[in-house]
Amino acid sequence: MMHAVWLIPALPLTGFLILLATGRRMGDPKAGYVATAMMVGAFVVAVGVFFDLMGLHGEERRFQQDLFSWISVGGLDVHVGFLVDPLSVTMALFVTGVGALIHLYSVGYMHGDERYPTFFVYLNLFAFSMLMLVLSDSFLLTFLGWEGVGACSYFLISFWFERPSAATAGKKAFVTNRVGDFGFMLAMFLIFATFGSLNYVPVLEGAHELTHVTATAIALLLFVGAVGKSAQLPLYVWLPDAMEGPTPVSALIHAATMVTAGVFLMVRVNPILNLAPGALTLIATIGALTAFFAATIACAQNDIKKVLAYSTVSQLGYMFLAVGSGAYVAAIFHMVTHAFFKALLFLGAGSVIHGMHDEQDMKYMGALRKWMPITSGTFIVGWLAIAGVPPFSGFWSKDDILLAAFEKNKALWFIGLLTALMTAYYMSRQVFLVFYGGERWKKPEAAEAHGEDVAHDAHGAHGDFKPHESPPTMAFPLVVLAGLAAVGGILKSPLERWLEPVLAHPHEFASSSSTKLGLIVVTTVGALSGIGLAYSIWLRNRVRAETVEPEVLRHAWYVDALYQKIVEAPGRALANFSAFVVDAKVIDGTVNGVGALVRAGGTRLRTVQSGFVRNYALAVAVGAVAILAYAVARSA
Amino acid sequence: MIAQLEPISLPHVEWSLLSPELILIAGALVLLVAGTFRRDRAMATGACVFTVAVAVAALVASWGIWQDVGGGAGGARLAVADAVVIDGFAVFFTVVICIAVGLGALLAHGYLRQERLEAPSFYVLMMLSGSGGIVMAKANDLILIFLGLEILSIALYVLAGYHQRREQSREAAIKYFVLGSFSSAFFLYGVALTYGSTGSTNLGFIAEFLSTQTVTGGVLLGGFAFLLVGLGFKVAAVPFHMWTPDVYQGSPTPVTGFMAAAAKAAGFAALLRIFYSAFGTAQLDWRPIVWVLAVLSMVVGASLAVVQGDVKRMLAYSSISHAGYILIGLQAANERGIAGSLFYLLSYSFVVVGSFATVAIVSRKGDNRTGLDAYRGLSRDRPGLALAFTVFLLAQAGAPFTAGFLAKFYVISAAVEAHSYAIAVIAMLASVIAAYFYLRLIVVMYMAPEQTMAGIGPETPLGEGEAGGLATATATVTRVEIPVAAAIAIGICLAYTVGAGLLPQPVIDFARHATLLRL
Amino acid sequence: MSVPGAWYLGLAAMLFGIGAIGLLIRRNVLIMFMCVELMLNAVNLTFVTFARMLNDIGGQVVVFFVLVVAAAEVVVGLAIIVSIFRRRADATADDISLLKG
Amino acid sequence: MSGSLPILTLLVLVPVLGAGVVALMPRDNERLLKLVGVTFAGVSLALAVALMFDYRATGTGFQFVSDHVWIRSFGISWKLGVDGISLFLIGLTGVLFPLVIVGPAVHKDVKGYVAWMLLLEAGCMGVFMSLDLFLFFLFWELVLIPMYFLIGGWGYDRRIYATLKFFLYTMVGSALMLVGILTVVFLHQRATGHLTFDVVTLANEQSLASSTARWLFLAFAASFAIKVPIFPVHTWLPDAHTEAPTGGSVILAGIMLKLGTYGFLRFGLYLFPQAAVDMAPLFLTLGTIGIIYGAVVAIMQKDLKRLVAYSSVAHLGFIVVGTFGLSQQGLEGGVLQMVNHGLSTGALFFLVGMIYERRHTRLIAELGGIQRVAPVFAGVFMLVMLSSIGLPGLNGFVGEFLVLIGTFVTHRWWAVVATAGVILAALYLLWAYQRVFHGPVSGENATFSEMTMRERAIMAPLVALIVLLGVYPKPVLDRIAPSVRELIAHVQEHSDYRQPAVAAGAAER
Repeated sequence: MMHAVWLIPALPLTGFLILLATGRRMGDPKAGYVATAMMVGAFVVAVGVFFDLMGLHGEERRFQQDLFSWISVGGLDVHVGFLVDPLSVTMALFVTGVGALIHLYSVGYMHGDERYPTFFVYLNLFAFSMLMLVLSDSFLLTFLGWEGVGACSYFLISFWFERPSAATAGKKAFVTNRVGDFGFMLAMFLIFATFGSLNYVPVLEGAHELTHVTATAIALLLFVGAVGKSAQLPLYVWLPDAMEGPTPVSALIHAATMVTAGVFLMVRVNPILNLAPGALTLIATIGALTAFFAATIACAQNDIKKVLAYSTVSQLGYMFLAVGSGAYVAAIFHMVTHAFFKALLFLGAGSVIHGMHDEQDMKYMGALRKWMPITSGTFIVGWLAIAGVPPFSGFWSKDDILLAAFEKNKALWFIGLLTALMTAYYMSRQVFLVFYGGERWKKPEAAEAHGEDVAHDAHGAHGDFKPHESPPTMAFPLVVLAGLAAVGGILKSPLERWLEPVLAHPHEFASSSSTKLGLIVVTTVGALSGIGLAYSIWLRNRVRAETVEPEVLRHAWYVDALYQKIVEAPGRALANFSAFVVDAKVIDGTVNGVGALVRAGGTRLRTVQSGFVRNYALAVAVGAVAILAYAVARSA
Repeated sequence: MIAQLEPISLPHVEWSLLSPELILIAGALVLLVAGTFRRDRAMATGACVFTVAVAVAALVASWGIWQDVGGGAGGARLAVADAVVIDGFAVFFTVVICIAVGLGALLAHGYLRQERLEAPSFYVLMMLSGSGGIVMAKANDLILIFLGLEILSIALYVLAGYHQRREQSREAAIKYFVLGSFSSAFFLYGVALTYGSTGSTNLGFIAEFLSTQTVTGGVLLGGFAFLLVGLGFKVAAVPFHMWTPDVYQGSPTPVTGFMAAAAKAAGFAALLRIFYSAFGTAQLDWRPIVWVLAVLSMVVGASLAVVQGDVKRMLAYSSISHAGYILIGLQAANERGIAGSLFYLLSYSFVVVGSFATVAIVSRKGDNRTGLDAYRGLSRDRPGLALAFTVFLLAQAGAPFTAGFLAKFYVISAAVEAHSYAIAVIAMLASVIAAYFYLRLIVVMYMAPEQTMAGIGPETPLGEGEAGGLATATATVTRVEIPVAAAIAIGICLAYTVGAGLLPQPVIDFARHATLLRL
Repeated sequence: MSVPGAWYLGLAAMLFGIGAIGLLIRRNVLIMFMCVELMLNAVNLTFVTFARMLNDIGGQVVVFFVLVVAAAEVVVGLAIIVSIFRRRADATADDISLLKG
Repeated sequence: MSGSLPILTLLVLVPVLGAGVVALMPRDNERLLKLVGVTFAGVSLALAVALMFDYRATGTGFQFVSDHVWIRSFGISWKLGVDGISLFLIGLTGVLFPLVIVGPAVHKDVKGYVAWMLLLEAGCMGVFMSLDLFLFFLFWELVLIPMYFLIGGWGYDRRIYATLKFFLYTMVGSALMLVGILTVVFLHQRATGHLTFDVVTLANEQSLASSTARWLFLAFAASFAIKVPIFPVHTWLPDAHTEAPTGGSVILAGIMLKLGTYGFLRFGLYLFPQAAVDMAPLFLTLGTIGIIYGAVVAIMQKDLKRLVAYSSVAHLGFIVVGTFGLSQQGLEGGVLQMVNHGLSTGALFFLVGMIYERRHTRLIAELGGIQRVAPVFAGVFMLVMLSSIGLPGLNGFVGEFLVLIGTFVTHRWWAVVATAGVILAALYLLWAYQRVFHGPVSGENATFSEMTMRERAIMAPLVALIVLLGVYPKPVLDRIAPSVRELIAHVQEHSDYRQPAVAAGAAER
């Protein structure tokens, strides 16, 4: 089975090509099923490869497959090839697994959309790119996937491109990601300049020869790439906007898989990171700050998907906190559990939106558990998981991270803890607003407040309608994911052993078991108090909503406005100045000026040519005298 | 007391070596006489054919002489008591001038008919003028050069004013005459001063004198200066150029074509022979002057051409500019330079005759339509003519695979070989300026058929762009007539322009072997 | 009494200059033309002087050529002048400036 | 085959012959004119393809050389030859010309259009194959003339201004180059005693003093820089590109800009190795400025065609950087990027032309929402655009990446700044795409028709090559490699430059 690893990306690619050619003829829902089948097939192959790899012993768990030479120039030799090791297989498994589920979900969710087949074209292409990213055997091929997922993300965010906001969000995502790619590319250059290769195996095996400075530089540059892709401070701004895309996209790309690519990359290069403690500290700090910062914003969002988006940013921050603390397994572990519960939450949110006829504002929801039992049940599982309530999966993974952070730096740990509290709070707020409380969509003021939307939204969320449960194609993935989110915690120790071969230095928790236990208690208390707080505010209405939703948080600390002011506006001014002053006036003006000068000279000279024959004779005489003068001067 | 007079020994005259100019003169006389008997249409055509035949005969005679002296076969020789030199150089110019005569005659036929000026005297004058040019090329004596110059010029004065009914033609004649005789006086004074300082007007003697004597007094340098003025006038080098635009514009167009080819060639023949050959040892004295003249000619000619709205006048300025390029060959003062100048002159003759042939055709009856406007849409009305004119213009601009390119290439390579980098660069930059007005003319012919020429006319600076507005329909003009003879002339010019561009080696060989007798 | 040759040359040069300046400053075409003749004759004087100084007959022979040429110029020149000023009261050079620029 | 058939000479003569045939045909039957035109261009393409197949991949030096004395007294020969550097540019020329002949709608005088195009093809082929400086210069100048007529005759409103500017600007550069060429030749003659314009001889018998060589290099560089164009002598380009007819823009961007970059490789580095090494920082700087500046200026352009034109300034900057980075990767990437840019920008100009045909405007502000009514059109545009942005898996990336990684090894900081260009490329192209294709569709845009079969047929080969070269560039890179290696060895032999071992690869370590 191991040799079939190429099939894992090839199947979605095939799906992409088939759908590209014939997707429109297949139509709805056949195209969706074809795409899903490809993903399931890829998942099956991935499982097969996984078991093959399991069959090998620890250090031997590595397999390379080389398909063909891609770019081979001088000392640079990059092939299209795969590196199968525990890390890549783990990634492949959950990408194909979660991906297959979300494909399936999309069959139902996208039903009726006029560009239904196109959606699956993009989705399969995305899966292909993501699998190339994780399975590749070189930085450059990873970069291919890295950019590919970025492009697909762009396509899918702006899937409903008629909406200017969607189009803008897509562009923003791509461009912001490119800023990160800048770092990734420079990192590759530096790696090549240092090692003469871009393949993972020689680079990572030779990493120990690196000087401290080079290692730090490479680590930080790669981290810049990761910051872009995984939406960390200060490049996180695209992710909340990315919610303009269809919800399955948010689940697949902007929660479960693509955004975790940065974390994957960091873990992949852990031998280099280990040589750069300064870089690690920075990564941990950025991670922790991002986690906290995003969580504060999530507390005050009303859009059901925006909450999840900020939550994703926040959780990704946790993962980087783990990476920065050297707890790579914890990062991967959290990545996996996060994939389960966040995909679940997004799909649940999608189900809600679907059931509410495209309403996304939580303030106009409520009490949906009565109408959408499967959705609410599974959503609640996801909530408990993300909130870190034992024994759900999120508890275990987050706990590991906080423990690692505690050992790394107490301050970071404290930030993480606060974030955990807030996470529990805002997720509870979401659950309470959506599934509990009163049926606010019925209230007349709701319709009034949203009045203008009704006009151009034919089946808007108002008037005479009842929320409804989603079809089985959507419900099934929810149930599966809920199961995984609930019990994902059991992967903890298998994963640690499994991933050991890819880690240069397995992370050992130094703390005594009593410390560990203490931390667990603190964390759990934090989570529970978060939930309690939310309960008292949003179900008991102890506090007025406005006081806990300050403007500054609603507007996400005005970061977008700030960027607009310090980046976009000056950039625009600079571009305008360059185009219409420097280029048109100065540079081109000089060119045209030369032409005008010749012309002016000609015009001036023309007046000398007066038409009077005596003037002409004068010119002859003057010429003669001049030459004579020269002759005399020369002979003298 | 009656002294015993020694018998006067008449110099031996090698008639065969003088045959081309004798053929021309004889032809002129025959035609003159014949013209007194008949004056009708048939006579006009006959005169044209006769002139072409005479020119061809002179060419054939030149060919015979070339076999004798050119290409190092028999070597150069002196004749007529050393007053005439028969070398490849002389034959080369004989050929150029005979070609100019023949082509000029072809051009003239249709023009004279159209303007109702049909008379054999036109051809007579042309042949006489040509013979004067040949004398200049062959002369080994400054006085002979002066005589040739006058024969050439006096006939041209008349030709310039040949279209008596046209004010411009008369004006051209008088301007040309006054200035021409003025500059001739300078030339003659130069001859006198040279004679005074060297003791002879014979170029061979002068060369010998200069190579043995190192003294270069002010009188001799003054001689240089005035000779340069006289010949500079003839070749239209700045600042002696000011007659050129007026005379070129005012003269009947076939005369302009002939003048641009033959008179320029003859002037350069004398210039090159005097300075390169006779004053060769005094290079250091005259090269800087030629440098200045060349640069001024190229730059002033080109930049004044840019602002012209009249095609004939523009071509006149461009001919000034071309004179500058040919001077580069002299300035380089090496064999490549001389050969380059010769190549340039031969090629330029064809190109310029072709160009003025087109102008003559387009200007229609009355010889008035020479403005840019007259060329609008020519590519549709007369695509063949437009294409030929385009080739001539591109050749003048130095476009590849035309004789014009090789001509420029040749003289500039000579300059580079002589390490005159500055002039080479200036020449190339001036060619860019020059290209502008050739291209502008092409624009008018090809690219702006329906539009007003507001944006292309000389008044708009390059930077402003085109008006682009839809045009008012211009007055419909009848399609131009292309006389057969002119068409033949254009065809010949075109064939040379392209042929020498593609396979230049024979022409280059001709120019290279047209060695100047180094005295 | 003998006059040095250089004096003759100087005189000739002055005559030449006078002719040239005359051409530049006089407006009447006929007079301008006469100035050219003056210049030519100045040259003739130069030739003769040099011929004497060099004791060479050639310079004197030249004078004949020049005279002939001058005569030919006169013939053509007068004809041209007449043709253009036939219908005018005076023969002012500055009246003819149709062609310029 | 190479021995019997003078394939290179044919590559020049076939289009010339075609131009002659077309010129002699009646002007009424437009279909027939195009058919004849495309037949001759097709024959050239077939020859070019045969050439690529016959080319010995591992061979060094020039292949298929045909050498005939032309102008004896100047030592000028009709000498043509190809190596890995020119091979694919010839191929690109072969591919693009048939497309521009049949592709865009020509609204007047099809005969003239086709004839000039064929003549232009001959000129471009000639430039890429000439191994004689004189011949090279002839072709170099020759290409101006057809393009001058194409822009001036079939262009848009400001075509006259644009075409004159294009011609004269380029000519200024050539003017200096001609003097440079002659100086090289005569100095060589002085040193060795024989007069020749043969590039190989001149390159191998280096005889110039270093300061002289520097001046000469600059004289050549002036010409190449304008043609490329390198900042700040680029302003003819937006005008020419914008005002040219679609076919003209495609050729201008696709092929004629490459004449400059090709010139740097073939004549700059080859003839003046030491001078090129000395001047490298200057050109790296200008190239880098071009990358950033072109992109920044492109952002705010209102005219879609102008935007693409400025994108060329940026893209060509990469090629310049690769060339003067003097590394195996950079040079190979530069050569590849020439081909890539020809394909992707050529395709972009085709697409913009199609937009203009439908909407009679190129102003971005007047377009919008087209993706809704013409999804296939939008899809093709997107793919080409992504290639231009440099998305891995498409051709643009391979070249750009090689350029940057190679340059990083040899000239680190320039590469760092140049890399920033990839961010900006995404910005201006995506923003333009958004404004043209995204958003609600209304007004005339709603009637925007989908790509026709003919248009698809034109785009198909370009799209196929864009993908193919992105996924499997190996056959191309393998053929470029020996020539580039040789060129670098040549530079090292005649200068104090040494390529870092990392870039050269293990074989030479």
